[in-house]
Amino acid sequence: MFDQFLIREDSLENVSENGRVTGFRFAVRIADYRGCFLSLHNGYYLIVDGTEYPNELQKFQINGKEPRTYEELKTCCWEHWDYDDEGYVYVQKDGGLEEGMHHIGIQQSILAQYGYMPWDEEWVLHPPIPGSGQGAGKTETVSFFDLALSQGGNK
Amino acid sequence: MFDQFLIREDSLENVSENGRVTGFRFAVRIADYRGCFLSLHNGYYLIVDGTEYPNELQKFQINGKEPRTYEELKTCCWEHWDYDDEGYVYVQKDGGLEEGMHHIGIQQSILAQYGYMPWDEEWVLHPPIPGSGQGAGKTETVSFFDLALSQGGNK
Amino acid sequence: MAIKRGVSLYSYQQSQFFKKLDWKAQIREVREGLGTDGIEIINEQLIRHYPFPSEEFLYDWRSYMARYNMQAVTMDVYLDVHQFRDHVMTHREAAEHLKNDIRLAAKMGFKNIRTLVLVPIDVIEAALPTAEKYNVKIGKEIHAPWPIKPGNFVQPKKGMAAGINFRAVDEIVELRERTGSRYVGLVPDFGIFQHSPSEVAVAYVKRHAKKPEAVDWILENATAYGHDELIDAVDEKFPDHGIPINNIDRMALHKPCCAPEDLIDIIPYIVSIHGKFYNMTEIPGRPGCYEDKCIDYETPMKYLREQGFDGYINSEFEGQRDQQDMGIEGLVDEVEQVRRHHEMLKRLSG
Amino acid sequence: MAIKRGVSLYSYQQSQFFKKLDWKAQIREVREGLGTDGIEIINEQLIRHYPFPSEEFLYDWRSYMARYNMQAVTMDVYLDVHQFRDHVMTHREAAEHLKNDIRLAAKMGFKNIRTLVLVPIDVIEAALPTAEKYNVKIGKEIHAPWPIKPGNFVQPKKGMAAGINFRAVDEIVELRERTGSRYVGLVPDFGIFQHSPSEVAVAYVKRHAKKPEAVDWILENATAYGHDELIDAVDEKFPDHGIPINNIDRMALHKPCCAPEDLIDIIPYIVSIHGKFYNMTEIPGRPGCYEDKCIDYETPMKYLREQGFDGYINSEFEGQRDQQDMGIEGLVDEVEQVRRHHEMLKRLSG
Ligand SMILES: [Mn+2]
Ligand SMILES: [Mn+2]
Repeated sequence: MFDQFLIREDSLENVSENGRVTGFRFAVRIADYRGCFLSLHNGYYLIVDGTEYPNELQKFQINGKEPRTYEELKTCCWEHWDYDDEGYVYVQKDGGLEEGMHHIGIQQSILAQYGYMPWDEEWVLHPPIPGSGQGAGKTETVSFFDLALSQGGNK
Repeated sequence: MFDQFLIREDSLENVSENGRVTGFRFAVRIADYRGCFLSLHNGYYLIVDGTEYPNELQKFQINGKEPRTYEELKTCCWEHWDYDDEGYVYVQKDGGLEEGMHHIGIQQSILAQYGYMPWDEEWVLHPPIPGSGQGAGKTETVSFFDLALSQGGNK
Repeated sequence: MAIKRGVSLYSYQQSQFFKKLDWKAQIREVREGLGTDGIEIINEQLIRHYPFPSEEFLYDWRSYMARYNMQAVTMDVYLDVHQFRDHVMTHREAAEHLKNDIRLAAKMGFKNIRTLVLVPIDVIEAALPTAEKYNVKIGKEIHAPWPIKPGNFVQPKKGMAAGINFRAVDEIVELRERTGSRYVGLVPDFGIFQHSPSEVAVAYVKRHAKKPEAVDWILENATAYGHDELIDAVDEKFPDHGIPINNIDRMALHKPCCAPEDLIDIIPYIVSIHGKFYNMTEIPGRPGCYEDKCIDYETPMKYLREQGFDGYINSEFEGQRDQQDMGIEGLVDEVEQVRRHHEMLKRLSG
Repeated sequence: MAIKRGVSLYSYQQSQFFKKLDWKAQIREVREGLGTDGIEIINEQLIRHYPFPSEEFLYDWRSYMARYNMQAVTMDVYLDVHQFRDHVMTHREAAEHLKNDIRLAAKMGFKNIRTLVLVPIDVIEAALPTAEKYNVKIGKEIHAPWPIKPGNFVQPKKGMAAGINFRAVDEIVELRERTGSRYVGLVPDFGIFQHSPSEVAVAYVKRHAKKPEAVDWILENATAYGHDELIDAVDEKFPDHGIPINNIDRMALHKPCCAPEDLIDIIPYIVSIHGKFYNMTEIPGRPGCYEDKCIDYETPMKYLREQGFDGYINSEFEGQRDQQDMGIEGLVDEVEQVRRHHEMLKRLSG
């Protein structure tokens, strides 16, 4: 659900630290109808212009805090991503993205459930890898976007 | 109790205001097992290299707020110094401390009680002076530390 | 005393997502657009900073509900067993979660909470004293494909259906009888009377199928197979079909999981009802009258009327999700869909 | 029904100070290291931002206790009469403080609070309706040197002992009888059966005495003097000895302030018990069996068993304080001490 609206289309931009472009970011909404505890946010399958960016290269920003890794989010058991709110996915990429259009495929992983299921213990030990089919919440497929870099293009 | 661990040993440092060294500070824990209302914190008997620094020259920093005088703390009846937390004692001394080792004697004064006692009214009018023997909470004696100034030494 | 009408604000999820209607506008629509007062909410969806809303939010909610003279009927609560990530939530932790939701519901003036059908009965029992204390009833949802009367249902082993406990309804009735408590009951969802896939679901699954003919085959042949066998048959006939199990399940639906008359025995236990629907269309030859072609409302509503049920049926529109892949212009109008649903509810309640 | 075992997390104060064990690790130790479920806490020590914890803290506490299936037995509350600094807290203010602690205890699931022995009886009476409403019992600690049965005790005029009201226990029993309330009772502390100074206390006081021979003199001659007379005698014999009064008191201890059989009459009033101890050492000739040489547990435990006491005894380890002057290496292992204490409790409960 909301697959086509998961990324805000004018939000893709490069990110600098200490004057050096270190990656890019874009704004996302939760593809569910209720929001989630942050601990349940398990990352994104993310492919940009044919290159996959695994969760280790991502951070997630929400609730006015600094971007956090998914390992950090795992421990945020009492903090909520409210349904109304936009978050930012930060992606590490030296030099960032080039100016112009980019083809982005994305699938959100939220370990939301409606109760106990047979795979519960397995998910504690081995959480699903985003894009593998499991733990995709209400986004059943990878959604694709063609987005223009709005600022900070790497020439 | 905890007398030997009252001051964090690597915490002694000079303090500057507007580029001028105006004193020094060090980090302390509460020498009790439960923390206290801030209003009950009645200062420190403090002797550094043979010089006593009375409460009027001290401020206390806790709970992420600016350093406060003990007169200010007296009115903080609902704010708590949690047992787990470190505070900073700020001491006014033009030019701060010299580089190298310093001999510090300290006794914490916390007007904690377990109920009504014969001296209650007296303490309202004339609170014990730290180091005088009364109102020392669970630190029965003056504890001594030999600490190196960790930064900002006055040459 | 008659059947009462309300809306689960779940129905306006898309309008909320696109910031067309916030919760206050949604409540106004129920009062002014539908002329009724029943409100059901999804706790997480509406409560800012759930599960720790500010006093200001809670007051604002009560005050706004009072302004429009609304009834806080039912709050829907969830059970995310992976909240702590380092272990699967124990049943005792789940009970603490439920108790917290009960206290929150009470603060917001709700008479009932709806728990999910997958919540174990011992979790509900552990929270029952809190429900009594705070005067909030716990209603367990009867959600398709759970039956009211299990009869000779076969336990599926694949997909969501593998988690089904077919004795869910009996367990609630037993708990109620054993404890004598009036604070535990049921929330039937009209989805249990769905007899065929909704046209919007069929269109969605076809749009996304690599082999749309596989969808047609399922629609034509589902009656001939059991749950797990059908999945195997599709895999065999259409290798690499790529249709997710839950969409196979949706297309395979060919008979309701409950008979309308099954409602009769459980009416005393009903806390409130979900009026699930997917697509309200005008009834041919009856201008201004609407129906959902895949769900039987007429017969169950007849039994509810005859038996004097006077609780709330709260609209639960779910058809938007199958129409969000067609761009902004293809989005369905939730407000209009719920208005049509209330035309039908009003007509069938009288 | 048997005597139940628990731990006051007071016992792990040093581990908390050095950030070796936070409250969650302490609770896990009670469940996994001791195999039991009773938890007692010091309100200020554990509750972040006492007396105004966040909803998140409270929920986290309840949920974590549920995870390990623990019982919140007793919350220890205090009375700092100088909190307002511009006046000594009135009894009415003290009652408001107590009521606030009662509400906090209820939110955290505690069945009881422990008030200090110095809390006036009218303060407790004023808070009693709140205790009833929130279903939390108020237990007044019987702490050495307070006697259960005052007999012909002489009121000391010096040191902490000057604040003693020897009628504390009688007042509680009277309040209970007068009001008929079951929400007020007693929390005896096994310190009342201490018959001699703990070896760790003696060692500490000697290490810090200018004249260690003064300590030896007290140990040998305390029996011959009354409380105030002894202090005068020490001052006279060892001028400038510099031993604080409270350490003279500790060294002078030579008989318990209560007889074990005094417990029998008050068993119906016991809310929970403090298992105070200072130093558990192996009993000579009985490997794996431990005792505290300065406190009689055997006889009082026998009476508790015989009388069918089935409440909690919560370990209250206090020996760490006398061993913190010997550097990081000299710190005692609180976890091990409490485990030894539970070996004893288990053995003497059976
Ligand atoms: Mn429903
Ligand atoms: Mn005690």
